Amino acid sequence: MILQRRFEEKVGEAYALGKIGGFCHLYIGQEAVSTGVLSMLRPDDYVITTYRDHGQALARGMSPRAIMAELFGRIDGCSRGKGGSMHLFDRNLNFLGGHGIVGGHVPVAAGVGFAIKYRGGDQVIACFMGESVVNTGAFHEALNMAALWKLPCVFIIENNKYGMGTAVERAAAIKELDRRADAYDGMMGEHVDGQDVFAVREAVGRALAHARGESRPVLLEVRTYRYMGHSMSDAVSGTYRSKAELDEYLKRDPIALLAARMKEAGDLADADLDAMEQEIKVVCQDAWDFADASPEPPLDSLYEDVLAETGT
Amino acid sequence: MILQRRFEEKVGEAYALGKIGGFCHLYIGQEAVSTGVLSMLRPDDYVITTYRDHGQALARGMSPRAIMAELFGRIDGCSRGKGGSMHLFDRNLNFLGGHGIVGGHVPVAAGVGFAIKYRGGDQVIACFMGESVVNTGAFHEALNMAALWKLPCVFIIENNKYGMGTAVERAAAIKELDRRADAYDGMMGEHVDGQDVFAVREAVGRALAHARGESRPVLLEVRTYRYMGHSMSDAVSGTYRSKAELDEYLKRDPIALLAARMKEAGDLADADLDAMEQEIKVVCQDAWDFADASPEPPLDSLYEDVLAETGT
Amino acid sequence: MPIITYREALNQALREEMARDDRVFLMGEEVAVYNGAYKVSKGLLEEFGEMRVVDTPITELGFAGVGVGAAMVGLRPVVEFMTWNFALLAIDQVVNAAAKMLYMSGGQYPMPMVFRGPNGAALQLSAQHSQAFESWLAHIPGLKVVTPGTPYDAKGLLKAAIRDDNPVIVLEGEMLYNTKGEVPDEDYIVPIGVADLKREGDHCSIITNGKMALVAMQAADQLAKDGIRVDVVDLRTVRPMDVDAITTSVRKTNRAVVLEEGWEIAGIGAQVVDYVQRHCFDDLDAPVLRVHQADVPMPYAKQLEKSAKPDVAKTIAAVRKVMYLD
Amino acid sequence: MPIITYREALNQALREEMARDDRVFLMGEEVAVYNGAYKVSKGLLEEFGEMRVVDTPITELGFAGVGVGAAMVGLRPVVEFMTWNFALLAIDQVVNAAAKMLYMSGGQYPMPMVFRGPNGAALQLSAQHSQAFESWLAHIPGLKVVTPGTPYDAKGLLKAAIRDDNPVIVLEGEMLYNTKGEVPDEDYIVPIGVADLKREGDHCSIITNGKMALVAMQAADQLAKDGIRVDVVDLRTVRPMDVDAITTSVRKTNRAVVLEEGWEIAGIGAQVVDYVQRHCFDDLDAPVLRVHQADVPMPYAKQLEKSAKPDVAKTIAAVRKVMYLD
Ligand SMILES: Cc1ncc(C[n+]2csc(CCOP(=O)(O)OP(=O)(O)O)c2C)c(N)n1
Ligand SMILES: Cc1ncc(C[n+]2csc(CCOP(=O)(O)OP(=O)(O)O)c2C)c(N)n1
Ligand SMILES: [Mg+2]
Ligand SMILES: [Mg+2]
Repeated sequence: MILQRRFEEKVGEAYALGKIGGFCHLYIGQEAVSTGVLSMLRPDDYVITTYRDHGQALARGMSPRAIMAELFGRIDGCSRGKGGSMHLFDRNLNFLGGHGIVGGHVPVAAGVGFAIKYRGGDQVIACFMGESVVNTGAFHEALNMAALWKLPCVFIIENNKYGMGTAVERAAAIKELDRRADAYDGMMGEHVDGQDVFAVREAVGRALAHARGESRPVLLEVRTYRYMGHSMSDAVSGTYRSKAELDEYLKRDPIALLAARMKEAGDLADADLDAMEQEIKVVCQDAWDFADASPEPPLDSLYEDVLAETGT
Repeated sequence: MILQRRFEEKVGEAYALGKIGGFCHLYIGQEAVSTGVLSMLRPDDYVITTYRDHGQALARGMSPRAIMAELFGRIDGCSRGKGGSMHLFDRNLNFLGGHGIVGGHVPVAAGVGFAIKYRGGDQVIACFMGESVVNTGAFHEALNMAALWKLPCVFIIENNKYGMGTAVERAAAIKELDRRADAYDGMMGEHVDGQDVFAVREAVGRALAHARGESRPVLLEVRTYRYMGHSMSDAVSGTYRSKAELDEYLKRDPIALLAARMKEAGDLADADLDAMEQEIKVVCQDAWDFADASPEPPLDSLYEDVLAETGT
Repeated sequence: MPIITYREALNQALREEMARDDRVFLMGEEVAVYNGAYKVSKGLLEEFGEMRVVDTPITELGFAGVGVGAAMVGLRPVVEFMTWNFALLAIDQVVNAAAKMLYMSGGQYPMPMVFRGPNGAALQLSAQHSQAFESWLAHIPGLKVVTPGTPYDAKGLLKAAIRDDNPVIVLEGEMLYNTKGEVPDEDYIVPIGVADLKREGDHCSIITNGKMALVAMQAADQLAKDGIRVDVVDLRTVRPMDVDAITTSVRKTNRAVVLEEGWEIAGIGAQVVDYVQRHCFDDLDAPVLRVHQADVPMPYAKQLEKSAKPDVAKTIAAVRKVMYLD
Repeated sequence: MPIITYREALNQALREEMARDDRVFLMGEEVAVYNGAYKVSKGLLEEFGEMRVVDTPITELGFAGVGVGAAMVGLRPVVEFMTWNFALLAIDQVVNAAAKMLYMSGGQYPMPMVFRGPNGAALQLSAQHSQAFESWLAHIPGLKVVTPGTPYDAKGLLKAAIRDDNPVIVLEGEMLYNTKGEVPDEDYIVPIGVADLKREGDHCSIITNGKMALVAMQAADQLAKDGIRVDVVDLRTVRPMDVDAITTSVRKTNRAVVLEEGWEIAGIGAQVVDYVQRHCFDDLDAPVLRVHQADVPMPYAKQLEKSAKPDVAKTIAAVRKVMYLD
C-alpha cells in the first residue's frame, strides 16, 4: 500500500514535469482495495481493471520500472510505450490490462470466466471497476451471463463516491450497489469497508469461496474514496465535492488505519515503517531513473503490434 | 381481441400468398396483453412497441386498412409502405412505432417519459417488450434512468416464454422477471397472468396509479404465450418447444377465457359473439381489399422521408 | 467436386476447425438448440456439446466481450451475430477492444477470434435489418475483413479466419446461404488478402466483393452477349485489400466499375477508386464509376427496395458508360 | 468583431438557442454540475436549470435513446458525448433509430436533434481515446454531419444544427476548444452543406474539414513562402458534401490533396477523391493524393503519436508531390 502511494506521488511529480502525458488517474486513497483483493488471489488467477490501474498493477507484483517506463512512453514500458497510464498489461502475471471504456471490460472478464470453465480450471478472475460501471449496459449483460452460466468471476466495485464529477446517487438509482446482484439468481452480493484492508480481505475470502468453490459470480461493493481529482486535469476539490468532505475521508486513510492497527497489535514499530518508507523511496526513484533512461520507441514500431504474425 | 386474432389470421393467409414479405411476427395468443393495457390508457398517452406490433396497433385503434396496406407495402399504409410489418406508426394516435432492434426502443420510451416530465404533463408511456429484452444493456440503462429521474413509464414485459428458439430460463438468470425492478430504488415491479384480460387491466390500473399518480416507473411482467412460430418463417412447434406444451397453453386461450367468463356473467350471448365475428370478418376483408387496391409507392418516393424539410 | 450450398460450406468450415482445434468454439444467439437462425451451425451442438456451441442471451455487446475475454486467455472464439445490423450494439467491443488489444498491450495479447454473420440486405426487411457494414469495418486497423461471395470462398475464408491470430470479420449474406457451388472435400484455406479474378476480359474491370460478385458475374454474362468482355475482380477480402489485383486488372482494361452492396458515401468502393486513380492514373480511359445502394435507408415495399439495390442492370449501364457506349 | 475561443463559441450557440426555443435541452455526462468535461456547457445549468441541462449516468446507449424519444414527441435534444470514442456504445441509437425514424415511419416522425462532442485525437490519449469517426457517420443516410474547424463555424454550424429538423452530428475537437477566432455577437448561422473557401490559390486544392482546416491553413502559409498558392476548401459539412465547391476548385487548380484526420481505408477523403475523379477527370494533371492518420491504432508514446498523425509537413509533401516538385 505504501509502495502504491509513494509511486503515485512520483507519478504526480513526473506529470507536472511533462514526463507523463495524456490521461492519468491516480489511485491514492483506494490502496486497501487493490491490496486486500490481490493479496488473496493465486498467481494463476486473472486480474482485469479500468484506466485507474496503477494500484492493482503494483499490488499484482508488476515491476515499478516497467510501469513507470510505460507512463513515460518508453520502449521498456510494460506495454512498449503504446498503452500509457490507462493500458498497463502484463501477460506473465495474468494482468489483463487497464481498459478505457467505462464498463467495456466487464463482459471481457465474463469471457475469461467462461474460458476458465471451458478448460475446467479452478482459477477466478477479479474484475475491478468504478461505481459508475453499475449503470452501464455492459455490466448488466455481463452479470446476467456470468450468473446464467455460473462463471467464477469476482466483480469488484470500487465505490469511491464519484464518477468524475458525478456523485453516485446522481447516477445510480440504488443505494447499496451490491444489491444489483439481486437481479441475478445465484449471484452473491456483499459490501465492505474499503479503507480497512483486513475487512476487504475477509470479504474477498468469502467471495472466493463462492466463486472458486462453487463456480458462481460475486458482486462485491468496496466502499472507498479517492483523495485526488478524477485525473491529473481535475482539481482535487471544488465544483462537485467540498474540501470539508475530503478532509473527513482523509481521517480514514487506509494506510494510516492499517499502520495504527498493526502498531496496536505490536506487529509494526515506527522503525519498521521508516525502513519500509526508505526502501520504497529507493524503488520509486529507481523506477523513475529507469524510465527516464529508457529510449522512446523507435518510429518503426508504429506499425508493429497492429496485427499478429498469424498461422497456427 | 377477436379483431386482432382474425386480422392476423388474414395476415397469415396474405403472407402465404406472397402479398406480404419480409419478417412478419404474429401476436396470436397474446391478445389479452395489448387489450388489457391499451384499454386502460388515455388517448394522449404514448405507446411504443417491438416488431411484434400488429396487436398493439389494432388495440390502440389504428385503422385495419392502413395496417394491412402497410403490410402489403402500399402507399396507403400507415408508414407509406416504407416500414412494413415491423414498423407500424401512427402519429395521430401517439403510436410511436414498432421497432426492430431488441431492447432499442426501451431507452426511447424513457425519453418520451422524460419529455412528459419536461413539459409537466400527466401522460404516461406504455412500452411493450418481449421477455428477452430484460437481458439487454439498453433495458438496464433505461430503467436506471427512469428510476433515477422518476419518469412516468410503464414497462410491460410480454413474457411469452421464448425469444425465438430460446426459452426464457436459458437466457435470463432470474425466475420472476419483474424482480429485475429490485435493482432500481423506487421502481414498482409486479407480474400478472397475461391470458386473463381482467387481471391485466387490474395490474395496469395499479401501474398507472404509480406511473401517472406518482411519476414513477413500473415494471410489469405479463405472462403469456405465443401460439405461432416466432415469425412466419419459424415452425409452430418442433425444435425448441413441443406440441404438447403448445396444446397445454392453447387451453388458456385468452379469447376463449374471456368469452367463457362473460357468458357466465351473462354479459355475452352466443349470438353477440356471432355478430362480432361477422362484423370483424367484414372489417378484415375490407382491410385486405383496401390494401390490395392501394398502389405501390411511386419510385420517386424512394428519396422522400430521408430528411425532413428543415427550418424552424 | 461436391456441389454444396454456401450455408453447408460454412457449416463444414466450422465443423472441421472445431474438430481440428479444441480451443475453437462458437457462440451467439440461437446457434445451438435452434441450429442457427439461418441454420449455419446445424448439427454442431450435437457433435460438440453445449460448452463449445453456446446459445447466448440477446446481448450483443456482452457476448462479443465474452469472446474478447476468452480470446485473451487463449481460446479461439467464433462469435456469430444473427445479422450485422445487431452488431452495432457490439461495435465498441469489436473496435475498442478486439481491434486494439494487441496494440495497446504492446504485442502481448493477440486476439485469435472471428466475428461473423450475415451482412447487407435480404428481401423486404426494411431499414433496420438491411444494412451493409463492410466500409465501417474495413476502416478499422487491427481487424481483417473478408466477404466471401461463393461457397468455395466461404469455406476457405472462414477456415483461414479461424486459424488467424487476429480478429477477423466474416461478412456473409442471407441471400447467399442457399447459393451453390463446388467445394472440395479436402482441407483447404483461401488466403486472407488475396483477390480472385473470377472472369477474364479486356474491355473493362468490374471490381467487387461479397454478394455483389454474383451480380457482377451475371452482368458479365450479359455483357458478353454484346461482345463486351470484362474482368471480374472479386476482392474477397476488403481489409487488407489486394491492391495489386486491382491495378493489374485496370492497367489491362483501362476502365473500371466498382460494384458494392452498401451506401455510397465513404463506401468501400470509394477506397477502390482512390487506389485506381492513384496507381493507374495514366492508364484510365474514363472516370471510374460506382454502383451501390441508393443513398437512403432501405424501404420495405418490394419495388422500392428493388430500385434501391445495386443490380445487374445498373452494373451493365455503368460498364457501358465507362466504355462510352451510351 | 469579438475574438473568442471555439469553446466559447459553442457555449454561445447553446445558450442562444436554448434561450430562443424552450424545447431545446442539453444532456450528457458531466454537462451540468461539472460544466462539461471540456467546459463547453459552462454556466448553462445555472442559467437554465436542471431540467434543461441534464447530467446523465455513464450510459451512452441509454441517453442517446432518451434523446431519440424526446425528439419523437417534439423536444429538440442536444446530446453530448464526452467524446465520440464512447459514442460507439450508442451508435445503434444514432444509426438504427435516429437516422431511420423518419423513413421507416413514412415521414411521420422527424428527429430534430443533435449529437455532438469532440472527435479525433487529442494528445497522448492512446488507442481507445483517439479516433475520428467522420467517415462512419457520413456513410449513413438520414444524418447530417458537420465538422466545424473555426470558432465562427462552430457557433454558426451548431446553431444551424439545433434548428434543423433532422439528426445532425456535430464533430468538434478537443484540440480546437482553445483556438481563437472572430465570432459576431449577433445571431447568425452557417448553413449546413456549404463549404468555405478559406484560402485562394491556383496551383493546387487542399480539400479538408474539421480540425485539419487549421493544418491546411498552416501548410498554405508555408507553401506560399515557396511561391506555391493553394486553395483551401474547408468542407465544413461532410454529409451532405458540397461537391460543387470541390469541383470548382479542382477545375481551377487541376491538382488536389485531400487532408483528413482519420484513417485511410474508406475514409471521407476517399469519397472526395471519388467526386474529383468523376467530375474533374479531364481537369486533373496528377493523381489526387491523400493525407490521413497512419493506418494503426493511436499509440501513447509522444513521438510515435506525432508520427501517426496527419500534419503540416505531410500536407506540404503531398502538395509538392502532386505538383511534381519533388
Ligand atoms: C463509455 C465511456 N463513457 C465515458 C467515459 C469517460 N470517463 C472516463 S472515467 C469516467 C468516470 C468513471 O467513474 P467511476 O466508474 O466511478 O470510476 P472512477 O474514475 O471513480 O475510478 C468517465 C465518465 C469513458 N471512458 N467511457
Ligand atoms: C439486438 C437484436 N438482436 C437480435 C435480434 C433478432 N431477433 C429478433 S426477435 C428476437 C427474439 C426476441 O424475443 P422476445 O424479446 O422474447 O420477443 P418475442 O419475439 O417473443 O415477442 C431476436 C433474437 C434483433 N432484432 N435485435
Ligand atoms: Mg468512482
Ligand atoms: Mg418472447
